[in-house]
Amino acid sequence: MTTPSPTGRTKATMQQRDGSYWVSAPGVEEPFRVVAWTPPRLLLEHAGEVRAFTVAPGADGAVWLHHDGETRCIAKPDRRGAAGAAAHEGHDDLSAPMPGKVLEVLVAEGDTVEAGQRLVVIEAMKMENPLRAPHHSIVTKIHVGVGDAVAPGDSIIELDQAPAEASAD
Amino acid sequence: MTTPSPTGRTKATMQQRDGSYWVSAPGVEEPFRVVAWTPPRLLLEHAGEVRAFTVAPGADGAVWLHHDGETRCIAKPDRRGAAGAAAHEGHDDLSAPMPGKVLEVLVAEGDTVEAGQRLVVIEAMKMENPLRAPHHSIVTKIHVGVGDAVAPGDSIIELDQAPAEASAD
Amino acid sequence: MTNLKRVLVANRGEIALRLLRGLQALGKETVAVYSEADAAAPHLRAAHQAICVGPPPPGESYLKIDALIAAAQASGADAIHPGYGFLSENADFAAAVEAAGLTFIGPTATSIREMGDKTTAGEIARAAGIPTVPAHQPDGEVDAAKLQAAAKEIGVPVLVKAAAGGGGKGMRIAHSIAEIPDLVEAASREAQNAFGDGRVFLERYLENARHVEVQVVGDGAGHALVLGARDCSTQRRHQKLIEECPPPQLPTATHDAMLAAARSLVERSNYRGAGTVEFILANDGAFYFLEVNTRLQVEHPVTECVYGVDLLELQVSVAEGRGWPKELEQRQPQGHAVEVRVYAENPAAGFLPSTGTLTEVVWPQGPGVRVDAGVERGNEVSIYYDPLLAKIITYGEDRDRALDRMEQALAETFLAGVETSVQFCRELIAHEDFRATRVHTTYVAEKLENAAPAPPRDDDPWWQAAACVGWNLGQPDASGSGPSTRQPGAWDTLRDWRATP
Amino acid sequence: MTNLKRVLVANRGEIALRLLRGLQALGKETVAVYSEADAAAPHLRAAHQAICVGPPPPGESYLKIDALIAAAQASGADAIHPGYGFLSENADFAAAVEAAGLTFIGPTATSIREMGDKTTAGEIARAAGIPTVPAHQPDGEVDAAKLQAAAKEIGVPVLVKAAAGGGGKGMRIAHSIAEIPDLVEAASREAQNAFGDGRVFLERYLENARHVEVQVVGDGAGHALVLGARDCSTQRRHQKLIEECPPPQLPTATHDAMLAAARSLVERSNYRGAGTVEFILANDGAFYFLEVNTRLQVEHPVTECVYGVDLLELQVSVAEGRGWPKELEQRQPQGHAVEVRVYAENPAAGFLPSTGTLTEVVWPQGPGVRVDAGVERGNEVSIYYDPLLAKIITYGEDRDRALDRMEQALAETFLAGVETSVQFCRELIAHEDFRATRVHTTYVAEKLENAAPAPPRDDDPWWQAAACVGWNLGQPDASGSGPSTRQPGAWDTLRDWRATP
Repeated sequence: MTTPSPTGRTKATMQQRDGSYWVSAPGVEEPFRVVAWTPPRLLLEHAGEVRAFTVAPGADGAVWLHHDGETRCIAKPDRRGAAGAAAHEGHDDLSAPMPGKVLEVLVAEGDTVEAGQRLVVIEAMKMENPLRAPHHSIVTKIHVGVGDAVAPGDSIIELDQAPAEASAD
Repeated sequence: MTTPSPTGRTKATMQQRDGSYWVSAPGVEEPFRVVAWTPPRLLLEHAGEVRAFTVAPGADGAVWLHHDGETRCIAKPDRRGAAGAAAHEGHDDLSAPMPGKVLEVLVAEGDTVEAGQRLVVIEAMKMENPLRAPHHSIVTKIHVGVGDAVAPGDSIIELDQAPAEASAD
Repeated sequence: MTNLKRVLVANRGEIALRLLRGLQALGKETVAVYSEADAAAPHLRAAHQAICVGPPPPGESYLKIDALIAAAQASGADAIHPGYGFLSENADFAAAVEAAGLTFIGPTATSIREMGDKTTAGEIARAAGIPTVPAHQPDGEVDAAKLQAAAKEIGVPVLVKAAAGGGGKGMRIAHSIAEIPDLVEAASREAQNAFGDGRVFLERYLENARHVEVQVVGDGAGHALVLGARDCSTQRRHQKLIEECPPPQLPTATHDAMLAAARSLVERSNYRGAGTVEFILANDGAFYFLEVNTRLQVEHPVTECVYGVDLLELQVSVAEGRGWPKELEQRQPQGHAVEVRVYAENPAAGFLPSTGTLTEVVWPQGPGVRVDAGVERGNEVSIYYDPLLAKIITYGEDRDRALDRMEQALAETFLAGVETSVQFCRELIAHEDFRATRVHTTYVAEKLENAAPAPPRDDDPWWQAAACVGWNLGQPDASGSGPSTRQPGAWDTLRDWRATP
Repeated sequence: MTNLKRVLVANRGEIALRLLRGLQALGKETVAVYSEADAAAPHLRAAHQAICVGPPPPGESYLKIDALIAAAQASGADAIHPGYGFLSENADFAAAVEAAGLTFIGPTATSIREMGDKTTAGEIARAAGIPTVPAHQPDGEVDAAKLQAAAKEIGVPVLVKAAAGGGGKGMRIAHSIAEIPDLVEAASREAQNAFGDGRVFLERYLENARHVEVQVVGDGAGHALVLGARDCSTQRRHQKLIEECPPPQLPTATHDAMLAAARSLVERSNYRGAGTVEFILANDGAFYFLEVNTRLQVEHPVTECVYGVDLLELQVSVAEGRGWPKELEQRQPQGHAVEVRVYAENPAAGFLPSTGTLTEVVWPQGPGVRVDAGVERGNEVSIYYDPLLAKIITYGEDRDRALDRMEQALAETFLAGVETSVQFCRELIAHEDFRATRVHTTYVAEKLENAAPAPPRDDDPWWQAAACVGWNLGQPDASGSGPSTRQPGAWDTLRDWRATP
């Protein structure tokens, strides 16, 4: 039985063989063996080395991992694919990072904005949180107005990157 | 929808009504409302009072509960029924309390034993653990021999209570 | 002298747990309150009795004075402890509690009013001979030209601060005279939202300054117990992130002068209860009075570790009219303690609050580690409340030992479901700037601004393999026929559980 | 002077975790070992590297000297810390470690041999002028008549003890001369099983005696650091259950005399490393030397809390040839600490070991609480290893405060799946006998013998209702259509997880 992992980029796959689970990751010949899995604790073995991870589910199919003092959240690959599509060449679609209320909209459609410029201010947990432009861009679409409630992932504002001032070639 | 609780003695039952779960316990008119249940944490409300429990599953369908600093393990009622049957009037069926090895058998079938007398010694975790007679009894059956491995619940020895020395009536 | 029997804690999260536990260890009966959003919160199970005081928004529950006093009366409580935040520095609440015949474990309403207002507090400090930062308090209407003139006199950079504020809310830094009017408006609006009081003032902004504060307890009759100082210079968004006791590399003369200033303030104002006198330590070694916090601070555990005291016990003792044991006045600091605040925030995104369900929570343990947590596995981190999830405190014989233990403790800590400040603080504590006490109040902001965005690191095959296991084995095999892993765990147990009729 | 870089911890459970954490906080790289039964155990994830050393039975893994030394060499470790139990007091192991060119963090093999044998240790103690309990050591063959004659001379009750033992294994009390031969045989067999050495000896049994022990550190060159005493009188089956530092109600003269005796023993024997000199304190106030434990004790945290030291750091420092800071020799005790051992045992059934899967584990937190746990949710408690699951330590300004905090800490503690000593210890610590220091080494056994069996208490409708919820809602509604409770939790999360392809 082979279950393809939903990981988009790495195409890690899991197999069941000899009474154990094995994970194959691309670029690494020898597979990883699942030595123990008592959720959330995982022990993997690879090339004679064992490593311990803590693994827990997150929102939208993401997985939270802890290993060697470090915490990472790995998004569900299809979702990451979608995000990649939204952020097509030279285009930014900024979405709300948390639930909150739109307090201020500081720009208008058509405005040219600098990298780091405040575009929209969202209030959450009694703090004002500015949404800033990631690049020197032109505002193409504003999806919200002052007072709107927004949920995480809601699209707030879309930008097209403006041409660089002086490109060398 | 009414799910009868498997509780033998109290016949507590659970109902689903008005978007909440309700538990009826015998001898108490007003039902208990499940205010929150995020396993293992439970909040119950009854007659205007809320109480917090921690609830986790145990072996053989038992449930472990924690409340107000106290921990209790409540056995699955049908199992308790079976145990009750084994311990019929004047009869004791002693079973192994943990996995181990029989080190000594100190009595023979037909022996009369005193309450508290050591009957069998089981070794577990490098300690000798004696099994003692609960009452003044006669040994009716011995199920094990020295060196036998025993698992929790295995019947070890059966006793019939001996008549009391001098009963008042 | 009263003897309090039953205390209601008008708070939630880690401070409610710390207070409920501490009160019970002191032999008091306890009452917890909770909002409808907090029915699964750990604090309410720490109490002898729990009462729901309203819907999720704080204004309808934890800030609702009449509901809290009604809960205290219904539960037979004879005192209320406000914790920090919420109503802890609300003079009307203190007055209402006393008017209801209950003991308020905190300062008098008058003290809260005087000290809680930075302008009034500054006047009291100056009267006591303690220097304050050059500042300007606008009267009534905010006039742009006037404000700009005042700012010119003070000298830029200038800080715009809420008169009633705290915790960085309603605070702005103006680097030029021109931006003053806009920033005043924004700060005033934020202050109005947070405290119901939009008054702001201007103050000279001291660059590369440190935040040092003194723990005090007053008996309300002009006597002060001074329990050393804390350094709280590691801040983000003007809120504290890491605190230490005693403050590292602080000249003894400065330390003693700060303690003396704090003592004089407490004695002159007949302050009652625990409080904190905050100072700003300029990079030239001068210090200025900032404000008095009339509550138990978030960071009080570092003082408890180093001075071997229970500040809650002292609060209760003062509230019962018993003052404190005289020998405490000679207490010397022992060792070093550090506290890291675990916020539900994403440091990589400018410390934006992060919400979600905590699907796993692992705290550190062992020697020299204290954890004051307000959440546990399964809890929801919502937008309704402060993003402070927990505090991790480590203690050691000296600063390096305490920090080494903190690095280890943070490495053990794991929260799944929301972004937290843990990893950021771990890296910071390992950094040579932190070790060498080169951190000042704007250090974090400046470092982050200059930091290159971290490259994505999802490619490592070990991490990918681990994630793949989560995606594929995140639930026990429904058929029950797969080769089981060696150790049955919580999810395997579910299978047994499921077999129950 | 060496500088150890990488240390292998040859142990499991809470002590392995405490050592691995502590070593990492000291800047050492760490290596954990584990048996096949322990692949899910928490200790192996605390280390930088983990190596499986064999199958579940200790004799094939944690006691396998060659496998451990091979693991150390393969992982590049330059030292081994044995913890307690297992090989910690095995002189052959210490010798083999040193022979392999590695540092043994512990005493020399010679010291372990001398002190580990109670008979030899007793001779050394008497030579140092320290009284020992009247005793008789049978030579070779066990002769019933000779033993009975010796017992008559010593006077009943008489204790039968293993020469190589510890922890109550191979120990019996004879209340009459007649039962001596049988008890000697049983003790000898148990000792042979536990230690591979069946030698036993007889000793006067002191009734209502207390167990007091002194923490020492030697530098191997005749110098001693003495870090106070501990009371370990609360025992069951001759194993410690609750320990305190400092010992309560111990006259200063007795305390000081014990410390002086321990010091003299360490100095005369050129002892190296951490060790414990155990005394029995008779009810007439006299004390006698019992034995020397040549290891870090289970109960070392209470000393660490009260003396503000890290005993592991001292062990490492001595192993590196750096001794200890001179100022430690003047260190005075501060406050009071108590430790409760959490055993997987059923006190209501004579402390029989209890095995099973830990389906839930909740530890206490907060001020003055230290938890050294060796298990977590999902772990299996098996018959292979010692039933000690964890230690809970509380600290306070005085004994009552430490005990009050312990009561609170134990009330918060919850382990589901196995019976534990938690509730028993909580009731004991609240008991007036414990508070008044009336507990002696056989107190627990006597109390339990006289205790009426607890009536079944399953009838309470609250508990029944809670159990009913567990039985009915123990898993999320499979249809997903039921009214969901307010807070999504770990089991609700499973549902999300399940939705993943």
